[in-house]
Amino acid sequence: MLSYLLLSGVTTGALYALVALGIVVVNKATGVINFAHGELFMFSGFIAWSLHVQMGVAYPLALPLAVAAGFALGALTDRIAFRPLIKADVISLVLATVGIAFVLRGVARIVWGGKGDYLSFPPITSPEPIMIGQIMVIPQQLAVLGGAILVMLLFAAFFRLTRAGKMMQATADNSKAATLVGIQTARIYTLSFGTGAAIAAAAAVLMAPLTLLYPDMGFAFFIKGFAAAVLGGLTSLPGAVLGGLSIGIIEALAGGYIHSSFIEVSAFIVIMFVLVVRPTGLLGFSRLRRV
Amino acid sequence: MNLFGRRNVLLALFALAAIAPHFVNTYHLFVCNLILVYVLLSIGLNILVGYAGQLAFANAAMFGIGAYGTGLLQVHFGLPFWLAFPLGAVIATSVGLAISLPALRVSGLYLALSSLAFAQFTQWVFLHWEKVTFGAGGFKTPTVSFAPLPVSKPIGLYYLTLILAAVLFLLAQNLVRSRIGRAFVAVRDGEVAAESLGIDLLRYKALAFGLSGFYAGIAGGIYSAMLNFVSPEGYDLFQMVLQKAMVVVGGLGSVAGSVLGAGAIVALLEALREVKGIQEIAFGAILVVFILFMPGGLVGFLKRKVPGWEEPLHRKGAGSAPAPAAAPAPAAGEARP
Amino acid sequence: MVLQRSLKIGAAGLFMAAAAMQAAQAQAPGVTADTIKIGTFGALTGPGYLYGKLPMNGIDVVFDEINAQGGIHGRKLQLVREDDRCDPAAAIGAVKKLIHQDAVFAMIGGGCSNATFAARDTIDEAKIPLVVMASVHDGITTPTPPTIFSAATTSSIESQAQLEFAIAQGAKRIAVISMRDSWGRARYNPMIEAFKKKGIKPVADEELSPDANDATAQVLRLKMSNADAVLMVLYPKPAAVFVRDSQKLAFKPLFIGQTGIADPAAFEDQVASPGATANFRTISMVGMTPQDPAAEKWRKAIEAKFPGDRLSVYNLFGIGSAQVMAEALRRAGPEPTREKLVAALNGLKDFKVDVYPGPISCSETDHRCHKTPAWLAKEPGGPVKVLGATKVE
Amino acid sequence: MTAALLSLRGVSVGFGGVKVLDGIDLDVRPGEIRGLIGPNGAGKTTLLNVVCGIHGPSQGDVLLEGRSIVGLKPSRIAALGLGRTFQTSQLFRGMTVLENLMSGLHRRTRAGLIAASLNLASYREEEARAEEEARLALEFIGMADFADRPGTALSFGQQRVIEIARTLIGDPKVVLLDEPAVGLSMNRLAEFDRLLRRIRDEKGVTLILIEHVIRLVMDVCDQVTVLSSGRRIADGPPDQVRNDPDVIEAYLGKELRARHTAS
Repeated sequence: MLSYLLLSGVTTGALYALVALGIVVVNKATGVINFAHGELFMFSGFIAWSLHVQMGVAYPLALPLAVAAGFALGALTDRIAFRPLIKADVISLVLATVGIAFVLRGVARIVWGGKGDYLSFPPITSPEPIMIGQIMVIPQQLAVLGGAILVMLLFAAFFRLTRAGKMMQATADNSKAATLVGIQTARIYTLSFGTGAAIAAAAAVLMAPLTLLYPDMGFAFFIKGFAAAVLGGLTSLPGAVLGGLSIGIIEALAGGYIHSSFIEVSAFIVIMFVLVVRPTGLLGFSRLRRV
Repeated sequence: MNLFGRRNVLLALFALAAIAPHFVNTYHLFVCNLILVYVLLSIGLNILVGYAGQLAFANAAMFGIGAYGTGLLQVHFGLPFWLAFPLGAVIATSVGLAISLPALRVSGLYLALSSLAFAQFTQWVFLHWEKVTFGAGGFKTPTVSFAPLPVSKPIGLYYLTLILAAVLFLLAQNLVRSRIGRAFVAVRDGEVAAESLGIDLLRYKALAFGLSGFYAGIAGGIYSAMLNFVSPEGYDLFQMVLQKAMVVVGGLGSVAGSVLGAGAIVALLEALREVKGIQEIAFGAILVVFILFMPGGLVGFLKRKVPGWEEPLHRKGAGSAPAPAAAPAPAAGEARP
Repeated sequence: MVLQRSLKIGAAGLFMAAAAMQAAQAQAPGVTADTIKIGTFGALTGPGYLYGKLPMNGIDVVFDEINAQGGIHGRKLQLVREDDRCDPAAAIGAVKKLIHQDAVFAMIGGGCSNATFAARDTIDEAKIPLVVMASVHDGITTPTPPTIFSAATTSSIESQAQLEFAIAQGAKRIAVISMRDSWGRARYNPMIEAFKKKGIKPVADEELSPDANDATAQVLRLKMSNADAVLMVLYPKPAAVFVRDSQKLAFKPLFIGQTGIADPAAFEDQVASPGATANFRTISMVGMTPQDPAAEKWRKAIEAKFPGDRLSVYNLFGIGSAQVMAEALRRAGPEPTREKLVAALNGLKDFKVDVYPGPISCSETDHRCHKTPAWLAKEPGGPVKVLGATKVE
Repeated sequence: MTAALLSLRGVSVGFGGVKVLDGIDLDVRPGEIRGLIGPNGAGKTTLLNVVCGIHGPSQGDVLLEGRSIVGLKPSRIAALGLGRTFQTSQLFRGMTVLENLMSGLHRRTRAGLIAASLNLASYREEEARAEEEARLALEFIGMADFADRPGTALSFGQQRVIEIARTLIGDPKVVLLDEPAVGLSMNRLAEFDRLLRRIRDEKGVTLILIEHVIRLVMDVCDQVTVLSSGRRIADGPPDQVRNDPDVIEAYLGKELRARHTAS
C-alpha cells in the first residue's frame, strides 16, 4: 500500500510542481505572486483544446501554439496588472491579478463553458495503464513528472547559462543595481510573466488529459502550486518541485493512513506548522533582517 | 469647514441610511443591510491590512467563525440571540488573536499563504465537524425577535446594524488617530524602525488581528441573523476577495474609505446583475481599471479633489493651535510617489 | 349596413380595450396583456454555473418555442435571470430582487442546494410560485412549502434509488464515495438514512474533493473493504478520476452514479481509460442523453440560440422544468393569478414531459413532483441504453 | 570616573562560521559622544544591531546602566532608553513629519485601547501634550514649518535629521546614530556638528556615532573606537587614534602605512 500511495503522491505532486514552477519563475524576477496563474493555466489549456480537439491541429503544433498563447497572455498580465502598479502596495497588486483571474474565468465560461461540463483532452501517450514493477501507472502521469523535471532543468540552465536568464536573476537580486548596469528591468518583468505563463500553458497541455478542463479549475491548482512554491522557498526551482512532491505525498499518505477526508486539509495543516518553524520555506534562504 | 468635508459627507450618509427603510422595498433594504455588514468587515480588515500592513487572508474565516459561533450557540445551547451574538464576536476575536502568533514569525507572501492555509482549514472544519457545525448543508438559525419594540425583523436588524456600524466606525476612527493607530502604521512602514521606538511588534500585530477578528465576528453574527442560515459557502475565498476589494477600492489605511469601499462594491455587485452572464468579467475588469486609475482608492481621490478631506493620524487641533499653513505645503496626494 | 358593421366592430373593439384595461389593472404582478414575466435564479458565475446558467439556457429555448407558437393564452413568456453565485446571501438577494424589484409573476430556478434552501423562507413569505429546476436539497420541498414545487428528483429519491439498484443487482458489500460540499451532502445524508432503513451499513465511506486529481488512497481503502458496489456521489470530474484509478488498481466493483454524471457517453470520454466504464451505471432525472435522437429538437434549438454550445444534460434540467411551468400556466387560464398557478401546479397529475423518464405528479401535500428517475448504461464503445425507470415512493 | 552607561563585554557574533565580531569590549560613559569607525565590513552595523537586540551575540554581554540587555526584544531595549537611527531613511511614509515625531513618543505615552477608542479626556490631554512636544522637538531642529508635510517629501538630509529628532523625543539615555551624515554637503556638515553637540549639551543624551565621514567624527567625538575585521583595533581620543599605526594600516593598507610612517 505504501508504494502505491507514494507513487500516487509523486504523480499528483508532479502536477502541483509544474504549476509551482511557473509561479516561482514569476516571483524570482518580480517578487510578486501572480494570482491569475491558475487562470492562465486554465485558459491556455482551453486554447490547446480548441486547437487540437476542435480544429484538429496536430499535437506537435498545438503545444507550441498554446505555449505561445500562454506567453502572450502572461506578458499582457504584466502590462496590465503589474507594470503600472510596480510602486503600489502588495495588496493592490494581488487584487489586480485577481481581477485578471475573474476576467479570464468569465471569458472561458462563455467560450467553453457550454461545450460540456468537464472537457476531455486526448493524452499524448497511450491511455492503457502500464506496469512498473508491481505497480500500474498511467503513462500520462509519467509524462507530467518528466515534464516537471524537464522544465526545472531547462530553467535552471536558463538562469545559469543564458544572458536573458542571468539578467532575470540579476533583476531579482537587486532591481536597482540591475537598472544601473543597463538591464531594462521592464523588459525582464514582461519576459518573466510571459515565461511563467508559458510554463503554465505547457503544464496545462500535459495535465489536461488527467485533470480535464473546466473554467474553475485554475484556483484549485493555483493554491496548491502557491503552497508548493512557498514550501520550496518561493525563488528556488528545485524547491518548487520538492514542495510540489511533498504536498502530493503528504496528501496521499494522509488519505491512505488517516482517512480520505483529510486529504484536502493535510497539506495546509503541514504548511501552517512548517512556516512557523521555518518562516521562509524549506529551501528558502533564512535572510537576515536587514535595515 | 468645507461643505464636502469628510465629516459632512459621512454625516449625510448616516442620515440617508437612517431614513432609508421608510422608502425602499424589501430587496433594497436587504442590500442596504448587506452594505452595513460589509462596512463592519472592511473597517476591521482595513485596520489589519491598511493600517498594520499585514497581508492576511483569514478575514473571511473569522467572519465565518462569528456567524457559526452566533448561530451554533443558539442552536446547541438555546442561548438567545442577544447573548449568542456578543459571544460569537468574542470567539472570533480570540481566534484572531491566536492566528496573530504565527504572523510575528512570517511576513509578506509567507503570511499570505499561512493565513490562506488557515482559511482553508477553517472551511474544512465547517465541512467536517458535522456533529457541531452540521457540515456542508449548513443550518437554520432561529429568527431574531425584537420583541418589546414594535419593529419587524428586517427593520430591527437593519437599525441594529446601522447603530453598530456607526459606533464601531467612530471607535475605529478615534483609535487610528491615537498612538495605537500610529503604532500600527509604524509597524506597517518599518518594523525595525518601529521596534527601535519601543513599539512592541507582537503586541500591535496581535491587537490588529484581534480587532479585525472582533469586527468580523460582529459582522458574522449579524449576517447569520440576516440570512437565518449559516453554511460554509458564505465564508470562502470569494468572500475574502470581496472584502479585500472593498478595502482597496475604498482606500487602504482609511476608516472612511472602508465605508465607501463597502458601499461601492456591494452596489457594484448588485448593479452588475444587469449584465447577466458577464458579471465576472465586468467585476474583474472594473477592479483592475480602478486599481490602475485610482491609486489610493476612493479616499485617495477625495483627498486630491476635496480640500476639506483630511485623514490625519492624530487629532487635528488637539494641541496648541497649529501653525497657520502659510508654508507652501504640498497636499498629501501630490507627494505620492 | 357598412356603417352598422363598423360601429359594431368599433363597439366591440372599445369593449375589448376596456376589458383589457380593466384586466391589466386587476392583473397579478408580472402579467400584462401580452407578457408574463418569469424569474429564474441560479449560478451564472462560479463552478455552480453548470446547475444555473446551463439550465437557464434550456428554459430560454422552451420559452422561445412557446412564444413562436403565440405564447400562453396570447401572452409571451419573458425570462429574467438572476445570479446567486451558489451563495446563500446572494440567492436571498436574487430572489428578493426578482420578487420586489423585477416583480416577476412566478419563478423557475434553483441550482445550488444550499442557496435555494436559504432562499426558501423569502419565497414562502412572498408566496411566489417556484418550479425548482436543479436543486435537490430535501429541505426545499420537505416540509411541503406553500408555493415551491420541484421538477427535479429530490436527493432522497435518487439516493434511495441508488442503494436499491445496488441491492437489486445482487451487491452484498456496498460502499459510498462522496464529495463533502453542499451538493454532495444533500445527497449523502439521505443515502445514509436509506442504508439505516435497510438495516445495512456501508462497508466503506470515503470522501473525494470536487477538484481531486488522484483517488489512489480512496481506491485502496475501498478495495480493502472488499466492496462489490460503490455508490458515487460525485461530479463527473472526481468520478472520472476515481473510475480511472480504480481500473489502474484493478478494482472492479459496480459503479453507481447519479444525475450529476447522467451522460455516460461524455463520462466515458472523461475517464479516457479504455474499458474502465464497463461496470458503470447511473441514475438520471432526465430520461435522455444529449446524443439521444429524441433530443434532436432540443439539440438544434440550443445550438442555434447559443452558438458554440453543445446540448448537455444540464440544459435538459431547464427544458424539463420550463415545460412543467408552461403547462401549469396554461392550466391557470387566461386570467392567471399566483393562486391559480399554485392550484394548477398542485393539480398536475401524470403529466408527461419528453425529457423526463416518468410523469410529473404533484399534490397538495407533496410537492416533490418528479419521482421517476431512469437508469442508464453504456457498454464501452456502444450506445447509451436506458435500462428503465424506477418509481420511488 | 563615572560608571559606563553602555558596556560591551567580549561580544562575538558569527554567521555560518564567519566571525563578524570578535570579542569586542566597549565602555561608553554618560554624556560622551563616542565615534565608531572602521572600514567597510568591519562589523559596525552588526555591533549596532547586537546592542539594539536585533541579533543576539553568540558570546559576551551587553549592559545598559549595568543591566544585561541581551535576549531582550528590540522594543524592550528601546523602552529602557536606547535609541537609534538607521543608515537609510526610516521615516514612516504614511505619516506627516509631525506624526512621525509623535510616534517617537510611543513609549512615553500610555493611552490604551479603551481610552483611545472612546476618546476619553485622559487620552485627549495626553494627545494634546504629545502634539505640543512634537512641535517643540521640530523647533529644536529648526523644522517647525515642515510639521504637516509627508516625511518622504523632504530631502534625504532633512529626513535624517527628523529621524534623529524622532528618536530623541522618546527621551533615550543613549542614541546610536548609524552614518547620519551620509550625503550632507560641507555646509550642512558644520550645522550637523553643532546639532550633535546641542543634543548632548541641551538634552543630556549620550551619543554613539557610526560614521564614514572621518572629519565629523574627529571634530565632534570625545572618544573614538576603531573596528577592523570584527576586532577592536584602537580606542581613545581622536588625536591619539588618528596617529595609531594599526588604524592607518586598516584604512590604507600595509604599503601605504610604510609610506605614511616614512614621510
